[in-house]
Amino acid sequence: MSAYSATEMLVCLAARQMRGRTAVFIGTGLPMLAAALAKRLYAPELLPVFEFGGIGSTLDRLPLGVGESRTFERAFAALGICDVMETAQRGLIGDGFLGGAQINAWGDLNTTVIGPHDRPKVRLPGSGGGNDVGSLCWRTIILMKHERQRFVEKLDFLTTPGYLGSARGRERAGLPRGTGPYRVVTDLGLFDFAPRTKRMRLIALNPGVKTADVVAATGFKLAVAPRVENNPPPTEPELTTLRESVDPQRIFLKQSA
Amino acid sequence: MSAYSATEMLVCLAARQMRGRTAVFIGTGLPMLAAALAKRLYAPELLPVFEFGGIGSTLDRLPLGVGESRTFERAFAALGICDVMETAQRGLIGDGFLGGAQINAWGDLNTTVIGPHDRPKVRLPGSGGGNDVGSLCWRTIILMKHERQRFVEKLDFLTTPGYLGSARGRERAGLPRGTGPYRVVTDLGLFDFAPRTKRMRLIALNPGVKTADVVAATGFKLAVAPRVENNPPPTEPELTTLRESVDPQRIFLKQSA
Amino acid sequence: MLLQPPDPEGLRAWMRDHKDMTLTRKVMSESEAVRRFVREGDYVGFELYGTVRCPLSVVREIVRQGPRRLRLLGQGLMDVDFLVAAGLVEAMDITYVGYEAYGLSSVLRRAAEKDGLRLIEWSNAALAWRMKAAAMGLPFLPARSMLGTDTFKHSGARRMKDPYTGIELALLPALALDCGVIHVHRADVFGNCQLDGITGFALEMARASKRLIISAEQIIETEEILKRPEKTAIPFYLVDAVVHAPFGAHPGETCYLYRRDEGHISGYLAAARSAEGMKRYLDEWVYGVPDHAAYMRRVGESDLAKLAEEKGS
Amino acid sequence: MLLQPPDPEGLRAWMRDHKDMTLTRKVMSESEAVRRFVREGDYVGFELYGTVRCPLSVVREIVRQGPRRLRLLGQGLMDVDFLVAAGLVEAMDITYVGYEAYGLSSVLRRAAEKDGLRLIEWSNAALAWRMKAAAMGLPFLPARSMLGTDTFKHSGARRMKDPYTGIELALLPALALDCGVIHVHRADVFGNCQLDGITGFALEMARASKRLIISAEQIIETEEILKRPEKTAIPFYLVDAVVHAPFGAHPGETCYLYRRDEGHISGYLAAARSAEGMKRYLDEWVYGVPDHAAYMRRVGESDLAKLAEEKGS
Repeated sequence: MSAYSATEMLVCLAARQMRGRTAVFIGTGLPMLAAALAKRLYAPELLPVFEFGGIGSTLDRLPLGVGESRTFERAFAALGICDVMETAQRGLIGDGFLGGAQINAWGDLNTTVIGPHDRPKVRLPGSGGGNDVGSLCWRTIILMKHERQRFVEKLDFLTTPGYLGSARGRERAGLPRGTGPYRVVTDLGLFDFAPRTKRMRLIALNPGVKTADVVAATGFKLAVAPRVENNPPPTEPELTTLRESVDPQRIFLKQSA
Repeated sequence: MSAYSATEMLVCLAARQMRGRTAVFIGTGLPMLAAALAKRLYAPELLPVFEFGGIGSTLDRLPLGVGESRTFERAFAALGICDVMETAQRGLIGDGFLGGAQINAWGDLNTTVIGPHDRPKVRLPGSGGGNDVGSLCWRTIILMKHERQRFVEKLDFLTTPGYLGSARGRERAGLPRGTGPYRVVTDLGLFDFAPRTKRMRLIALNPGVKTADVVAATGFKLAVAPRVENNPPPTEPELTTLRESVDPQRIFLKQSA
Repeated sequence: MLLQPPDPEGLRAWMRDHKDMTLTRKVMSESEAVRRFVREGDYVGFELYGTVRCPLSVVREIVRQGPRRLRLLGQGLMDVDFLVAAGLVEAMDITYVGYEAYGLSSVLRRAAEKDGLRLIEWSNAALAWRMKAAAMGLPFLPARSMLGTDTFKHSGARRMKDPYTGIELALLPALALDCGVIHVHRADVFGNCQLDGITGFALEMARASKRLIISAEQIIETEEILKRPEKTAIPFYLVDAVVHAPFGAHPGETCYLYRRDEGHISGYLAAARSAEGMKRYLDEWVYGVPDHAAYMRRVGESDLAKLAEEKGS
Repeated sequence: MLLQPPDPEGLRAWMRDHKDMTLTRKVMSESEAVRRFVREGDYVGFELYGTVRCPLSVVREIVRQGPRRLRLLGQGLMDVDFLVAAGLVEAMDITYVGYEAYGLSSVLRRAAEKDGLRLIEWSNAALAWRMKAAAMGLPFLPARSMLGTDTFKHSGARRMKDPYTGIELALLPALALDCGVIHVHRADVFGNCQLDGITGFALEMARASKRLIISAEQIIETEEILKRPEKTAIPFYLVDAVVHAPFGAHPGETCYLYRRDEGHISGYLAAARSAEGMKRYLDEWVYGVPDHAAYMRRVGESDLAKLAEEKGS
């Protein structure tokens, strides 16, 4: 087994969560890698959807942005943002990828500010399509670097809805029925949301990681599934595909998770 | 001066009401003739707009329907119905043409039923784009055959808004500000709407027609302007253009007004 | 009062459970398409309308198979006439059923005046916006049309005051069709569609249809789609069936391909004036031909060729 | 709280009084276009965004002319950075300002963290739908996004319960821009525009802009427009100015024509890390060139040719 980075582990683990026969809403960065890897190895029929209108790109070449020409390279359709977002609102987009600077126990995300909104310590980019993906896709897969200051009890700003702080939070807010975060994928492990509470729950550990490590790196009280699985490390085919085919210039791979 | 038909008089009179520097929403039938005639003689810069998406057809050849290829022949754009209707709703369409089986003193129109709605004596086509044109264009020009059973005190069905039965009817209903019927053009004369009451008012007579004739052919109490003009008969250029260039096959011209 | 009440949550679940997001060959005969995707009691609609790029070959097949109690989007001419005259229509959201330059629909008149066909009234924009609302995944769209009229009273629209400006608005309930049928210039076997000329309400109907039958003048290679993805008006995942139907809009026109058949239309209108004439027309041109290929043979190859030749005239 | 409150009646009157429905030549220099159509205090926006088909040559001219107190549609990268760094922006409806794969915007960070730039938060769909609402002539559009979040609380959106289904909705106020700027592949002298590839939010912004500047890679004959009217994405009557701007999106890409200039972008991002670096960049690439022609010369003909050559790579 080759040595691999935390980012590579994260991307491989994310790729393994993807279903083939669905449309997936892809944001910038690691989700692109995960989708491209999944499309090559696990889910060839995956339909990549980019928010500014690209439908069904081959992902043969990695786009650097969600509106670039590579997002509709050899694609079935080049539409616009309203059509794509309305397609999601109408229920046609199965999976969406999300990430953020902070996450809470309900999978709510912050990509807006660290510190107060009117005079932030760090101004982040803002929602972008994040809030829409988190509101409208059937299920979301959240990619995060696992650190205590990112897995927080209370978000500085709730940009994008997870389960909105309670089991019935989405319902109360009026978000589409039956939607919400499905998995959180981190460099430490894999998480789902407990059916009754909708709180994040450890279900599998990455190689070499212990439950106590995860708990220590989490700023809220983390639930642990009755049985915690072990995620296999990146396989040779995964690493080779990722490094040689998906991101040969290491544009995303060289970034930290 | 050649002999001319009532329909020809009507079309020429309608064409003379059109402004050049505006978009005009054109329905099927005589409005197409009037618009084509106006574009050739009086308003070359008129922009013909058809409800299913044709923008800026030359009207060199007469369309038989509002969605036909001739509605976007050598046109600037071929869009869809939503774009056209939203363009009108946004305030870009100056003039619209309307017609109907019945009209009342406020220029409200019926194109739905004669008799009760649930068991009509005559079932007419329905609103089509009529209600939208009457609601959304800045001003409408109404073409009617002038008969007592068509100019009625009470419509069997109010399909399309004129001034909605009172001076403030449109405002109360919430229709866009500053809109409403501008002229009624008939085989007997030309009518406007009195500024204060918004009731129909005779402003000009067609050749050979007397005010008493118009009053007799009108089923509601018709106002008469302080000074009633005389509409000149169709001119030679009008008739020649109409017969030889606009509708050489007499598809519309052979119909009654 | 609504023939098809809005249900965005139900539509979301339908889309999730029934729309195939992967590439599947969907080319089939009109007979198979109608058998599989048009059912008794359905709410159906056609695009564009009667004499213009209208999927009349599929309409004729629906008449032959005869699913009953249909509810209909009432924007049309022969398309509506055929189904109404065949006794398949229970009620209709009507905006315009008539022959434009050629006057009223005799079939509609008989159905409304004698048989009491149930008709709900809308403006043309309202019906298009209702489909657009469904296409957007919304329960309604606001509009500034329809207000203050009997058209509004006989529709199922509501009113509201805009909270931002105080403007009065009509609220048009979203309309999702059980089955929509759209005629296009070109489609690939998966259902990626290209359209030329005006789009009418094709984009909205395609997105507002639970089941969608595409009738295409030409089946093209997917490679052609991939070369010009901006030309795809209807992406494959919206489509359930692709029917190859050259001259599928006859006796109407398909822009840039063939003009309308004035002789046939005049003959039809004369026949439709009486119930007996209408029956004879349907017997000859619909029931009397097994499929669209036979229909085209009955029209005659040379006559069709002439319509294609005269497309620009 | 809204930076640009909805006003459908005001927009209607504006459209009636200012939009020219007749054919008028509108080709002009970027300098004339900006002088005539971008004013102090305006609400402005650009399409698509920063590195993708973005009218950056017009943005640079705005920076040079320097109209103050602009309010901005906050979907962007360099487009937003340039104006903010030049001190021209008073407040912004923000959805996303950042460099995607390349991280945060240093300019935005300084403006928000040090200078207290006023930011109103929206989702990406919400901003597009707000323009769509204005384009439709409506005061708002309902949506099922934004609900339950701080994004909603820090926006100017409201809520309502759908009267048909009881579903809770966000009401997004219509957003009409004082001036929109859109980069397209081709336009004729009257402003009829053709676009290739994805349409982003070009159709919505074109229709939601009181004044509209088009920046076009190529000026084509009107005859080309008339041949394919279905290719017209933006009809002439929406347009106030047409600026001929080959490589107008540099250092970003315009699909099918040229790829983004990675070297230039990296250099820019490094410079932008400090206020001083940013000032130097603007001095060199914006203030230091009189117009787009001079900008292109500074980039270098052979470098631009290379970007065009490598468009597919």
